[in-house]
Amino acid sequence: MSMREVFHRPEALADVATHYCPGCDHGIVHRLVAEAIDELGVRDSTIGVAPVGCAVFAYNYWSVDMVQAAHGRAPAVATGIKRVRPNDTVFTYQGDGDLAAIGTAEIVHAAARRENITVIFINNSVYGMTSGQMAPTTLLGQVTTTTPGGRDPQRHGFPIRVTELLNALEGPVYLARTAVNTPKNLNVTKKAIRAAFECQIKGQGFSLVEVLSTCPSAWGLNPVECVGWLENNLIPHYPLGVVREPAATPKEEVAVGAR
Amino acid sequence: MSMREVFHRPEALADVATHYCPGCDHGIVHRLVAEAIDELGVRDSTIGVAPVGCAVFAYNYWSVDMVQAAHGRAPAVATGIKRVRPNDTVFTYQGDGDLAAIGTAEIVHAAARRENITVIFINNSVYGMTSGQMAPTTLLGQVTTTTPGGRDPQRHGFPIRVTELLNALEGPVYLARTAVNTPKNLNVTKKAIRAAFECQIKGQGFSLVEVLSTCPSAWGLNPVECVGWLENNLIPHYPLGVVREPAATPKEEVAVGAR
Amino acid sequence: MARGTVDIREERCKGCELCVHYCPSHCLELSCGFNAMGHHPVELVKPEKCTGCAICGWMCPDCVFTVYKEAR
Amino acid sequence: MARGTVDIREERCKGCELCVHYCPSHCLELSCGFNAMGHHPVELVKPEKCTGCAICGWMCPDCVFTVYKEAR
Amino acid sequence: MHVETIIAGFGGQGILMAGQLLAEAGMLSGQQVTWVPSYGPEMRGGVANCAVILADDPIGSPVVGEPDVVIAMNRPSMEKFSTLVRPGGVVIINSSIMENTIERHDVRVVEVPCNAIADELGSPRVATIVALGAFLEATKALEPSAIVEALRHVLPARRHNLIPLNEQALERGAAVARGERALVATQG
Amino acid sequence: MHVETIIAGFGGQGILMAGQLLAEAGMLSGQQVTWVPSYGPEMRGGVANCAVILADDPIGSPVVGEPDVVIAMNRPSMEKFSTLVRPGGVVIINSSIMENTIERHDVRVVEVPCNAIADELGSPRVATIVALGAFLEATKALEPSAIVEALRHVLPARRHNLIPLNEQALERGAAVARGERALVATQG
Amino acid sequence: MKILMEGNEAIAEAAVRAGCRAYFGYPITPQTQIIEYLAKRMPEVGGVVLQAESEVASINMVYGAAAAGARVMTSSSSPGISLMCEGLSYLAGAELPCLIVNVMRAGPGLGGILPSQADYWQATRGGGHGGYRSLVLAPSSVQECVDLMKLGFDKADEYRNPVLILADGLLGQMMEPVELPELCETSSANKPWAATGLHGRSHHNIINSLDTVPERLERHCLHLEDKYRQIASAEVRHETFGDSDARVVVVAYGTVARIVRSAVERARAEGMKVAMVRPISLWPFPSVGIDEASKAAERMLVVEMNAGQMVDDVRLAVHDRVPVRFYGRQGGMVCSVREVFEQIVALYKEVPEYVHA
Amino acid sequence: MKILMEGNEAIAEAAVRAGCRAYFGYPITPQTQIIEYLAKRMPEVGGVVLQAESEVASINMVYGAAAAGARVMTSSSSPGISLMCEGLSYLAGAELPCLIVNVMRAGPGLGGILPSQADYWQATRGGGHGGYRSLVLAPSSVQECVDLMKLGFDKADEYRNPVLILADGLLGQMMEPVELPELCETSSANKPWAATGLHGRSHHNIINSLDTVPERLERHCLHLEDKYRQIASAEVRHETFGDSDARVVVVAYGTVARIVRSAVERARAEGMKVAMVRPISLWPFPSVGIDEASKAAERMLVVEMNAGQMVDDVRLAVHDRVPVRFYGRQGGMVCSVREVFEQIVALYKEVPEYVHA
Ligand SMILES: Cc1ncc(C[n+]2csc(CCOP(=O)(O)OP(=O)(O)O)c2C)c(N)n1
Ligand SMILES: Cc1ncc(C[n+]2csc(CCOP(=O)(O)OP(=O)(O)O)c2C)c(N)n1
Ligand code: SF4
Ligand code: SF4
Ligand code: SF4
Ligand code: SF4
Ligand code: SF4
Ligand code: SF4
Ligand SMILES: [Mg+2]
Ligand SMILES: [Mg+2]
Repeated sequence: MSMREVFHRPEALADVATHYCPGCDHGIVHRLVAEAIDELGVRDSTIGVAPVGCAVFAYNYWSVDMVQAAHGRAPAVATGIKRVRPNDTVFTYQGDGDLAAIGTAEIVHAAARRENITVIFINNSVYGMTSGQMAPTTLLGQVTTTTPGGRDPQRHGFPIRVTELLNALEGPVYLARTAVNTPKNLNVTKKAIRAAFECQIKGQGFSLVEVLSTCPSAWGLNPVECVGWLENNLIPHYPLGVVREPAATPKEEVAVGAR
Repeated sequence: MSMREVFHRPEALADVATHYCPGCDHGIVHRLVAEAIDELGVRDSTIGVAPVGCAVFAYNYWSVDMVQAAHGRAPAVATGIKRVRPNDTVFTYQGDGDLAAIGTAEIVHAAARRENITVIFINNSVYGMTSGQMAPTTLLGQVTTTTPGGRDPQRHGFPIRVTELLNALEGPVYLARTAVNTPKNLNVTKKAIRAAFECQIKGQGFSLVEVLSTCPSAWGLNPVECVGWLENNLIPHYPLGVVREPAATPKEEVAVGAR
Repeated sequence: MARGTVDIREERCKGCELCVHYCPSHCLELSCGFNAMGHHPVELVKPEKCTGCAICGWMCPDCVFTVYKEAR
Repeated sequence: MARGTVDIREERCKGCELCVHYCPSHCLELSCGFNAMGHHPVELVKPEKCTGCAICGWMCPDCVFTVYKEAR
Repeated sequence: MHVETIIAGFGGQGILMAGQLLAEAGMLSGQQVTWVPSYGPEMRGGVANCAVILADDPIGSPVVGEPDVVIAMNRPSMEKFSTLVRPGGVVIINSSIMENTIERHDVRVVEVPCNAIADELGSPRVATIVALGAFLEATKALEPSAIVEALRHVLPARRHNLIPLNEQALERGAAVARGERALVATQG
Repeated sequence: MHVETIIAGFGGQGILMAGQLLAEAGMLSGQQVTWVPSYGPEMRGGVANCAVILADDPIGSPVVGEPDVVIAMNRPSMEKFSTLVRPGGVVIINSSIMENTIERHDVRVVEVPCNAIADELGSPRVATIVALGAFLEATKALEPSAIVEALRHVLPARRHNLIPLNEQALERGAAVARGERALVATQG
Repeated sequence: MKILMEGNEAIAEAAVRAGCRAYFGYPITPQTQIIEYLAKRMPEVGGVVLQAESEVASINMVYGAAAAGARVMTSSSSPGISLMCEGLSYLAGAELPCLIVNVMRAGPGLGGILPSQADYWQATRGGGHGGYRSLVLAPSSVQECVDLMKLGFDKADEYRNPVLILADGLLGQMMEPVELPELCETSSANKPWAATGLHGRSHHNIINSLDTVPERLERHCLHLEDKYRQIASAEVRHETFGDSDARVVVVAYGTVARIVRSAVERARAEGMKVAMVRPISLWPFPSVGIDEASKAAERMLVVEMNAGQMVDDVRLAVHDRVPVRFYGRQGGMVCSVREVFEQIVALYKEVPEYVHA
Repeated sequence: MKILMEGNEAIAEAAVRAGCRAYFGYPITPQTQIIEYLAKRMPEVGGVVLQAESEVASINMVYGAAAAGARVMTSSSSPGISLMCEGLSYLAGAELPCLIVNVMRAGPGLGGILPSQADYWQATRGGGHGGYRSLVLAPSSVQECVDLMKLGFDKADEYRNPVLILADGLLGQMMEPVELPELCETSSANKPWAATGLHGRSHHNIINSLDTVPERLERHCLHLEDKYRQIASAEVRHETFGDSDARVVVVAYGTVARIVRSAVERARAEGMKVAMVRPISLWPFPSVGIDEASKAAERMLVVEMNAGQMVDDVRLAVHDRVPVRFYGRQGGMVCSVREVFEQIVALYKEVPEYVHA
């Protein structure tokens, strides 16, 4: 009886070991991005932007041209690339500290500009790279090294729902929040990432997929426990789903009388 | 027959001439802020933060302690003040370039933190101070010195509705958009500003009043024409109203299980 | 007889005409003269029509007016 | 007979156990040995139960698996 | 030749444009030129001024501290800049809107009723061009035709119909500086 | 006295803590001490090491380039750091998980079955403390009681119940270095 | 043919002619005219001009466009440049060519909008962290603004390094006749290192400044040092004027150098032996040129619109052999020819064997 | 009683004991332990600790708190400090006292997380625009970190000026025994200029760095210059060690100075006449001290973890009289005692009349 290969490493995923901690979702999402690139046939014309965060070394992990951006500035860097190479496919891959803290202005404005780029946003509710400080997405009550008594809204403020925040803008064309906690959700995530890239390839404009992710190291749980924590805590606070699609995107308004 | 004084300069408005262009709404809003301070009896314990923009000299215009902030950073500066003087009343006064462009991260995070400060936000759809460049709030089709052919969504992106954007956060407690184009709207604005300060005084948290304003110089219209332009163009795009009130503010959530 | 009146701080007026535009009784106009800032300051040209409604005061960006109303 | 099988790139495995957790047929387990990175790599301990469903491949953060399924 | 000029007045009087015309004309006449806008604190206020240098040799400092000529289109400018003119220099004042109150006797003051003449010509906006005409006559720094040529470069084609008006304004200003002796006071 | 030590091993072996105990004990014994964590590229990886100096005089460089003693808790550490020890120095190796492959003959190698002893004591986590016991015996740098004292400072009160276990671990390590000659190889 | 142009607009037009097809910036006085001009001009040549949300975003957009092989620039004024410091360090670290124009205004802080040269240290000693270098060019006329733009872009590409044009507010807003070069186009094709998408290439290009292996990062730093040494030996530019046996030598750059030149001319006309050196490249600094020009000097004078930032570089250039004095104005004040002349006279008189010609 | 503490934690505890009750910062390796420590510690003393959304926000929160009269600090590492450059210039311009800790890592760009001293220029020559100055203190032991924190806060208040603590990553993460001072409290009452709300005061206080009248802004700049001159004469700190008639003098600061000290001790043990000077204040620079220590010197050696940023300051200090050599490591590499010793030997041998003792 012969066997056929039904799953293998995508071509756009460079064949090197990653530095991620065991069980970290970054690895899964990397592969999904690579699969989307392969399936859409754009590996030859894709330029990726790596953030500062655990994914900083992502420049080694995709076999496409890569640019490492300053902390939080990936959307600006991607804008610079896309504006001078409008026919190439440009994406950023950013964590929640990178995108939702220091990089708030850059992501909001890239979205408001309907900049024709794709953003893969890894929300693991902490700063993984610097080993576990509060992120803008940290849940109330969640213990981190900078919220040793748990995040307290009085002192540390409220978690930010990035997808909903950007949904308050006219600019974005595709916005979705997903997770990779089950094979089913993983497939939804894969479709969302593909849809986001498609938006860009069709010239429709700004797309972002927020992936709720685990951080075994900073959460202090083993990878399997992390899945449960994510399901019991992150998903309830950050509802999954597509919140903006090209069809539902506000049309360009009629121009006002100049001055 | 004797006359009684029914209108006079508020005490919190320093008795000096302003540098604003003739007919500029900044002057009106300055007075309304001063009236709120007087009426609430907090002149003695108020600290204001001036932006970079036409209102940069506002430090001379209110007779309260004032701090001049770097471009866009007034919410961070106000946070620094408020955290070390929690019993004083702290407000920022910012333009749309200052607050919605360079200062995006600072305003979003002050709001997300429910920082107990009051923000008066002057949206005149342009950079007045630097004489008329595009702002994040510039309408599609609007001509500015950096959008000489009118703002084009393809190249310059879409105008940002700040009040609605912040309303997508849990943090803010009071959010309103008003205008001073009619005596009636002026009264609404006055009430909104007062309500915003009251929020802070009661310790409820972040409040912001966006005031749609004219810029005769950059709009290239005389002050009276400006009122019409504002009514025909700005108000339709930026609907007036209170969008968040203390009563309707999301309550603090139940804390999640720590790690 | 006028039901109200206004004090005008001419030297602060920038001649923007907003008060002229908003005064419901049409009793304000710009004067021909200049003030020290080089503007044509506003004048109460029809004092008898002033109602002391204070709208001029509210709408003036430069706090030029003090408004008085008939006491009853 | 097994309806599928997997190739395991042991040296890339970080022993996170996610595949073990997700494999619907419970045919994976960590081995006792160490790989070069110091982790206990996963093993196909019940090859006969493997259906080639590829779930292990999907859920593995380190792309350790190649999955084969019976061809029909 | 080396003439350093300051042109000063209110915001709306076309001060910067007049200076620019002068510089453009100088350049077209083969001279070295520089034009520097006001660097006073009054930038955002109602006052405007610019410094123009016309010279045969390359220009060192473009900043004018002791002008040879001042064109003062309003009172504050007259008061401020007349004190800076070098001894023997020229001050052209817009006598339509102020009296000559210059107390120095070591400079030549040319009083030109710029606004009156401009109004006569039917265009209040050319008042500063009238003063420019007087300037050319008083200094001989350039031919008036150079200014006309400059206008042709500076104005967009659809505005070239304004050139004759400006020519008239230059000539009327020159006439005051040249002929109408009654209006020219040489002091000291 | 001046002893420079590098303690190295895997991430979870309590390497940094052992170094910190040593430094703390040195300080409590009135010595000058410094403790510097690893500055290798492997910071985020599975390897950890720290450098501890105990000295009578104020310490200049806290960076240890040529250690007097190395405690190597795993193979990569043994391979890397045994080459740096100064001639005449001591290398303590965790013989439970590796063979002694050190080829130098100018250093004293003390083989201590740290994991085996720790397991015997019922607590795999004290393996590095066992090595520390051997270190104290081999170098006489400090009294074991100083380490116990240090534990009292470093451990939170609710963990003081662990002190006797650690004391035992120290003693067992010392015993290996001292008495069980079979396990001690002096080479060269 | 010469045309009369404002400095800011000349800078903008020169960029376009030098083949720059991408501009990212944020308005700030006194250089907003650059983006305003380009907002009209860039579309005519098919280029990109984008008003960013901030200077931080601008410099990172520049980073992206440079990474993708474009000839790209930004411009700002002092406070805006401070916000670019992190980005500048990244550009230098990742070896990306680009051009940054700083039309300086008075500081510190918000300061004022009038001309200044108070960012000399920031420009020549970093600003950002990590001790990188940018080639810093300081024009002193509108024509030189035009000329140095082309040179700057070319050198940026040649060395894969950021180049800074350091102009003062005076230069940005004054008008002078300029001769503009021909319009030229450049392409990313001769930047094989750029992240342009594979398009058939087999290895993926990586633009990056990170290295966690210290031995490797040190090698990278040494490579940068080497490059800086090369620049330092090949790219020094300066201009000397006056007596070769001058007893007083004045050093000044930018618009101030023109004022100084007028003062030096006056002093020489009065018979004093005086010379001036005008650094055109501020880094690399023309130390040798200054040293040579002051072989006979008994006093040096540095004139700047700041509190004396170039003084140390001049002291080093002359090996602290000749006393170096300073004259400066600050806060937007511009020194006059008379002031500088008086300084020269005073110094000349200080010289012991002073003889008036 | 001494306790064993990590540098970062010692810095944090020392801040609390010095009366600092407000900290605003953003995590970055190798100094994140400062905010982590304070997140626990500040609430115990009723202080404020806030993790800001960025370094830009942090420094502007510091600006606000300092404006309101608080004893306030932030900390970061190299790239984060670059983002604070605008804010630093504002703080200096508005004369606000505060303390900034930079635990330097390797650059430029993202660089690495290992120790470095490559921000010397940035610290001593601005970083931000406008040519302001900060008092820069460089500790070389954990104990000195503690001591300089208190001194730094006091001097910041005394001069109404930012003070920078320039530490390297080694210092931040190493442990040493420290003696901690008593806990003290400070109040804004002795800052009558602060924006604390009127509370009965009749005039309103304004915190500001803007002035559009150049004459007035120039006066402000001159006032700042005056203050800097005062600091320069009163606040120089350094330490000298070794032979007063040394033929080779080594200059180094921070942790490197400890390595150098070991090397110098070794050289002296071998009979060479060697000394070292350790600048404690990097600005003001201990020029006089260095000059004095090198009266008999024939060679100077500067050792840093960068490409030689202090060299020019040393050349200026000795009036370029003695050849100044450099030895440095970069990218996170730390020089060893042996390396420095060999450098000293080589220089000693260069001296013509070299006689081995
Ligand atoms: C300007 C700057 N500030 C701070 C840092 C330090 N830093 C590196 S990664 C990081 C946070 C990363 O968190 P996140 O974006 O959530 O990514 P994760 O590691 O969780 O995937 C920080 C603060 C830096 N490198 N640069
Ligand atoms: C860091 C920095 N960037 C840019 C500027 C220049 N600048 C001053 S005001 C301003 C825009 C002001 O516009 P807005 O906030 O809308 O205020 P308005 O003048 O319209 O009231 C800009 C860009 C600056 N001072 N600092
Ligand atoms: S620290 Fe967290 S996010 Fe980073 S690699 Fe480890 S598990 Fe993943
Ligand atoms: S420029 Fe516009 S906003 Fe500024 S003062 Fe003038 S009218 Fe008001
Ligand atoms: S008070 Fe009313 S009626 Fe009187 S002038 Fe003012 S607006 Fe007119
Ligand atoms: S509204 Fe005020 S400033 Fe405007 S014209 Fe009337 S009085 Fe004058
Ligand atoms: S293919 Fe399916 S059944 Fe086979 S090992 Fe993988 S998950 Fe288990
Ligand atoms: S999921 Fe991958 S890395 Fe984790 S244990 Fe399984 S094979 Fe190994
Ligand atoms: Mg994260
Ligand atoms: Mg505005």
